[in-house]
Amino acid sequence: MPSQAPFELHATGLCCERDDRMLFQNFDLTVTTGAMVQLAGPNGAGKTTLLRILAGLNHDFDGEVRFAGHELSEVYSDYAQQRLYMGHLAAVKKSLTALENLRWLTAQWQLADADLIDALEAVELAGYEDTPCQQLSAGQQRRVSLARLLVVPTPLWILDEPFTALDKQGVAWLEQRICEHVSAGGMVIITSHHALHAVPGLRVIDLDQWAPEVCA
Amino acid sequence: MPSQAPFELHATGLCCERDDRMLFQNFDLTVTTGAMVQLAGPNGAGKTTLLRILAGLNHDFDGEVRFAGHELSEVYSDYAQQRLYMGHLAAVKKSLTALENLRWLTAQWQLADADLIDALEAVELAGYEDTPCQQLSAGQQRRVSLARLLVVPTPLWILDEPFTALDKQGVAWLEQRICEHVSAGGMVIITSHHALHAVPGLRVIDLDQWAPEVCA
Amino acid sequence: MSLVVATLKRDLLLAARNPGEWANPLMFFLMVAAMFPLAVDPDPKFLSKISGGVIWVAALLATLLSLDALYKADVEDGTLEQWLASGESLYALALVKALVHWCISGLPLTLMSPVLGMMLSLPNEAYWALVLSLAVGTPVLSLLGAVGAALTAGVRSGGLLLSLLILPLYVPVLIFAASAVYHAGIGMQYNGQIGFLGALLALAMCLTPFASAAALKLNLSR
Amino acid sequence: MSLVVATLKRDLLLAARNPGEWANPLMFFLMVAAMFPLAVDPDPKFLSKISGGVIWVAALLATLLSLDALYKADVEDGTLEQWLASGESLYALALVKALVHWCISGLPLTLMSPVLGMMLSLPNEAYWALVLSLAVGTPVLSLLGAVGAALTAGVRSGGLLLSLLILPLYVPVLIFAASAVYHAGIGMQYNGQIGFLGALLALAMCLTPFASAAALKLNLSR
Amino acid sequence: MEFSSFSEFLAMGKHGFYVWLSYGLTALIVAFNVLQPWLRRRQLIKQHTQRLRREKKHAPST
Amino acid sequence: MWQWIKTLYHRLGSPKWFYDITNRWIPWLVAFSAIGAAVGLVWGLAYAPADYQQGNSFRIIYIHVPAALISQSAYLMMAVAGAVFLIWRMKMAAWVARVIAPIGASFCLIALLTGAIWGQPTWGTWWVWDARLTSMLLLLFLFFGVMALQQAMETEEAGHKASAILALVGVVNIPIIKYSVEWWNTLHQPATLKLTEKPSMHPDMLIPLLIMIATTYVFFALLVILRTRNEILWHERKRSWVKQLLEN
Ligand code: HEM
Ligand SMILES: Nc1ncnc2c1ncn2[C@@H]1O[C@H](COP(=O)(O)OP(=O)(O)OP(=O)(O)O)[C@@H](O)[C@H]1O
Ligand SMILES: Nc1ncnc2c1ncn2[C@@H]1O[C@H](COP(=O)(O)OP(=O)(O)OP(=O)(O)O)[C@@H](O)[C@H]1O
Ligand SMILES: [Mg+2]
Ligand SMILES: [Mg+2]
Repeated sequence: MPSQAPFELHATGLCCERDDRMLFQNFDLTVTTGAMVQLAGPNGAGKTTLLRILAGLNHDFDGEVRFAGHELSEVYSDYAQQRLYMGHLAAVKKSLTALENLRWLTAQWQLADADLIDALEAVELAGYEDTPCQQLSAGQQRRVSLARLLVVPTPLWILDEPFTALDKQGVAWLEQRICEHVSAGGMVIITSHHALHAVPGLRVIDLDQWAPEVCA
Repeated sequence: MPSQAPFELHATGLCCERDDRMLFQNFDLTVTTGAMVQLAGPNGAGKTTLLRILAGLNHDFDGEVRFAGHELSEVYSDYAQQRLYMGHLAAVKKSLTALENLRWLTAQWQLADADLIDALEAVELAGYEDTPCQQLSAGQQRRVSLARLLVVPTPLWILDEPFTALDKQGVAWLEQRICEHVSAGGMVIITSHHALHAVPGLRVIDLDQWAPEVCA
Repeated sequence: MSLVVATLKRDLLLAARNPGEWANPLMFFLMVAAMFPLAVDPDPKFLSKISGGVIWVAALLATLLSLDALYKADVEDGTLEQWLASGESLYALALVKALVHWCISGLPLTLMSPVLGMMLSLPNEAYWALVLSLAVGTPVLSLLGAVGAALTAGVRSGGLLLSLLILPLYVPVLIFAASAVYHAGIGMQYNGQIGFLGALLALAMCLTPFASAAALKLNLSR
Repeated sequence: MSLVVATLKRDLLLAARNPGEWANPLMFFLMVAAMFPLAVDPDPKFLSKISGGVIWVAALLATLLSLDALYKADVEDGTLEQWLASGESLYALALVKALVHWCISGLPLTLMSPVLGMMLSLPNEAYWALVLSLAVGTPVLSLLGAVGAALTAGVRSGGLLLSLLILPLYVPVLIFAASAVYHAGIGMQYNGQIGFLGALLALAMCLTPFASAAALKLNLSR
Repeated sequence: MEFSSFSEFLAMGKHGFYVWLSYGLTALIVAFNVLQPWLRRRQLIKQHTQRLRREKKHAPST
Repeated sequence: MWQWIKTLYHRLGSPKWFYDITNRWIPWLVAFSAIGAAVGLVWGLAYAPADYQQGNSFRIIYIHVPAALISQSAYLMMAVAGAVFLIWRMKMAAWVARVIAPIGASFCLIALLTGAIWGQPTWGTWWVWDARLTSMLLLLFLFFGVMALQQAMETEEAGHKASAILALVGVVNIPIIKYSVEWWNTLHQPATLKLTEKPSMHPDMLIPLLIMIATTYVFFALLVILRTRNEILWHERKRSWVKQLLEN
């Protein structure tokens, strides 16, 4: 899991405007080994937007994001190998089975089927490997996508509302998995409306504090 | 607002099965003047399903629902004049303005435009009458749909998750509107994951208590 | 009843706000008809023999493609549910929707068809028959098609499925309309064909809204 | 690279699970082609003159209609976002998607075309030219169409808009392919046309994936 | 009997190809229609019995 | 009489009754189909005299005509079953309707293929746009449409209802299609290629044809029953009688 050079992501002076409204301004963030960041703020504050900027998926901003000292766009394919991005959408195809979906979701890392089956088991989908996902409930479909967190060897996880549709047990499991990852030297950036009580070393960043004064 | 005969809705012995799973069984409910009922239960418990049955929109159940002593389907158009149904979906067209949308939503009752404009004002959409709804935020779009509650003269309201997308002020306004309606002799059946603290005379029905024993 | 009128108004207003709704079928109509001379033979004599049929096939396809969206938006944003909740008859709704669809697809096509006739060297005698057959025939297409649209309103990639369901049902209209235009072109009577199209229209007006209403109910009482 | 292969596999698997994806275009192809004799003239002599063109127009429309769904599901369920997040080149994705699209639309159409040729009395000499022109020409349609699909992936009623964008680009393919079939039918050489189609294919393979990739990026960095 | 030998029967007086092709295709389609329900039935029964066995195994634990 | 209809209705609506009774019918249906096919085919292929015009190619008639007839009846039956389901909500009817579609389509395909093959020696072409041929092709499309719609709907129940509605719309249209196609054909094209001018058939030709027609109907019933039984097994899998049945 550890990469050769120490992992380092620096964002400096990020500004983003949407529909004539400034979402955040001069936003700075540094993510290094063991960092655990939660972005907070009301609906529409710009959490998803910021997360996508940090993941290198959104280029519509001012300021800069550097990975290992380089502009993100220059080293994007390296960066993509080292971070996992999970958005609002699960990228699960309804007519494929749980295993087939997981296989595609982790294709980049070329993992063995046995590992994938173990991962499915760990998210309580044992026995559902060959069930088409349309027969799974919303929470179970999310779990297929979350099973990646067990097998993909990336140090940085960027998770947008990962607790969506999970029941209490699922939430507890995910929080624990995040703790493990961080204490093993991994990094997590997360948005959630849910308070992460069980996670030590958590840094909560309220996006509203980075928003410029609102003119009435 | 009061109808000639006293309003009476009786549901007896409702059973509903979905995908081989019994949602509720032998469910009974009587709604008369001043009733205020909240249906509770976890995701997938069958709240929406039950609400649609009571609204006469779903016919796929056992048991019977009677309005003023008659089978619902026999007196459906009378019933439809006396109850307002608001589902998950707001029935708001993005390219029409707030006023045009409200006009269609209340077309059945043929109200004057002046009343509609007042209603829009009351839901804090003053000045947005002629704005196409795609330029409104999600919460504002819901408000267009909710403005009906101020002008439509039906004694019974059936509301499915009406607090969705509303901010705190909006929630408070809606709770108060519900209280007023009930104390004026109206009736409300509602589902919400949100606790309705400010509403007197509230009856909460937990659907799980009507679900049959689960066989493992 | 007031809801019926309100819906009619609203749907026309929607079409006015989204010009693509009526402009796209028109463009498609033009382009399909324009592709033909390219694919077959641009000789005017030859074209004049097939122009009536080609224009009708193009009109049919254009109608078909615009049908897919007929009920989809209404199902997705809850409009249809509100209609059902209003206690108003679904028959009336189905009729209104088909009417609006015709106004924004069949009617412009009909008005546009003489231009296409010119492009495809339609015989002079056949223009009137072309316009008349389109005026009587395209409402049948809208009505029949609306049934298919109602049936596939809840289906994901409904477009092609809709074509599969509806095309065989369109055959009688196509045959009679094309034959009317052809006969007009060679100077023969075509009253019989137009009469038949009229009969089809009457039949479709009476029956198809029932089928549409049933299909809509099915899509809604899920 | 492994993601490219995985995507290829997955999309083919999806097509296998949803037979409608490849069966519907095929049915549409059959039906459009079957409508022409009904609308124009069923006389075999006459049909044999237009059959090549008609089959090509039908193939073109069938391809066009099936394009609408190419990226839509992927955008909606987040698959495309994951692709972008993987750092894999979008060029490869665009190529794979076009390839899969051809496998489930163009290829079956090509294989089916002799049957249609029979039904439309295609001259015996033209069968080979028909199959060859479809085999070389339909991939171009898929590649070009994929650009349009990528552009309209985020648009609501994209179907007709897509047609408008793409049909003009399809014209050269249509002209050369139809002319190849026609010339074969009257016993002439058609190497030139097929050669030109081949050149178009090479060009499209190199260039269109760039355009698709750019369009996808635009749709995604919202 | 119309034919004096078996080979004549097969030849069908020059039309053998057409006759046997139609009969052959028909046989294929009919065979598919017979096999489909038969295979499906076997599959269903297998599934059912598996499920019943599973349920029995779980029964004592609940 | 009324009482009798009512009990029949209730019984037909009961999957268990249907399953049990067809259990007893199947051997008879199989026997009838086998014997009928053996007699009809041997008679038709080997003993019937050759046609004075078409020679031996006419022997295709023994599958072509029964298949053409049954596929049209099948569509009608499917629509009727669909209507029964829509009106009385009888589940069995929905299953029967669903099951008929692929079988009907198969026979339709057989009629088309054999017709096309027959056309080659008699007309010198595989296909002409003759009225009967065209309407048969459209019937095939209608079958496919019903099947595709059934498959596309999200829930099975919705699929049943949707395809029943479509089948009913199709039934109203079939006579219109047929009539218009015939009319169109006579207008455009003098009927040079008649399917057959019906001279009084030699009894040695006619009797095997009648046998084959009867056999095809029985065979069709057999196929419908077999598939319906599978539907029953699937839908009633949680009922105790199915469990009992499987445990033995
Ligand atoms: C693809 C081509 C063909 C199709 C789709 C087709 C279709 C049909 C249909 C639908 C019928 C049933 C008519 C009824 O309802 O009674 C029929 C009957 C018949 N067909 Fe064909 N046919 C085709 C080709 C042929 C050919 C080439 C011949 C022989 C020359 C032929 C000979 C007959 C005969 C003898 C009958 C029964 C007599 C009658 O009812 O008129 N068919 N065909
Ligand atoms: N494609 C877009 N075009 C224009 N504005 C957009 C777009 N997407 C989002 N916005 C606007 O940007 C703002 C921030 O959106 P974002 O999705 O980042 O919010 P969020 O903090 O993630 O909210 P939530 O808690 O609802 O997820 C919102 O005001 C929204 O209206
Ligand atoms: N169209 C449908 N077909 C089959 N099953 C359905 C359908 N709609 C809902 N269900 C099932 O019925 C159950 C109850 O759904 P319902 O929408 O009534 O839940 P709910 O209590 O409203 O949940 P929520 O809190 O998420 O709104 C769920 O288990 C769901 O899977
Ligand atoms: Mg967000
Ligand atoms: Mg609900």
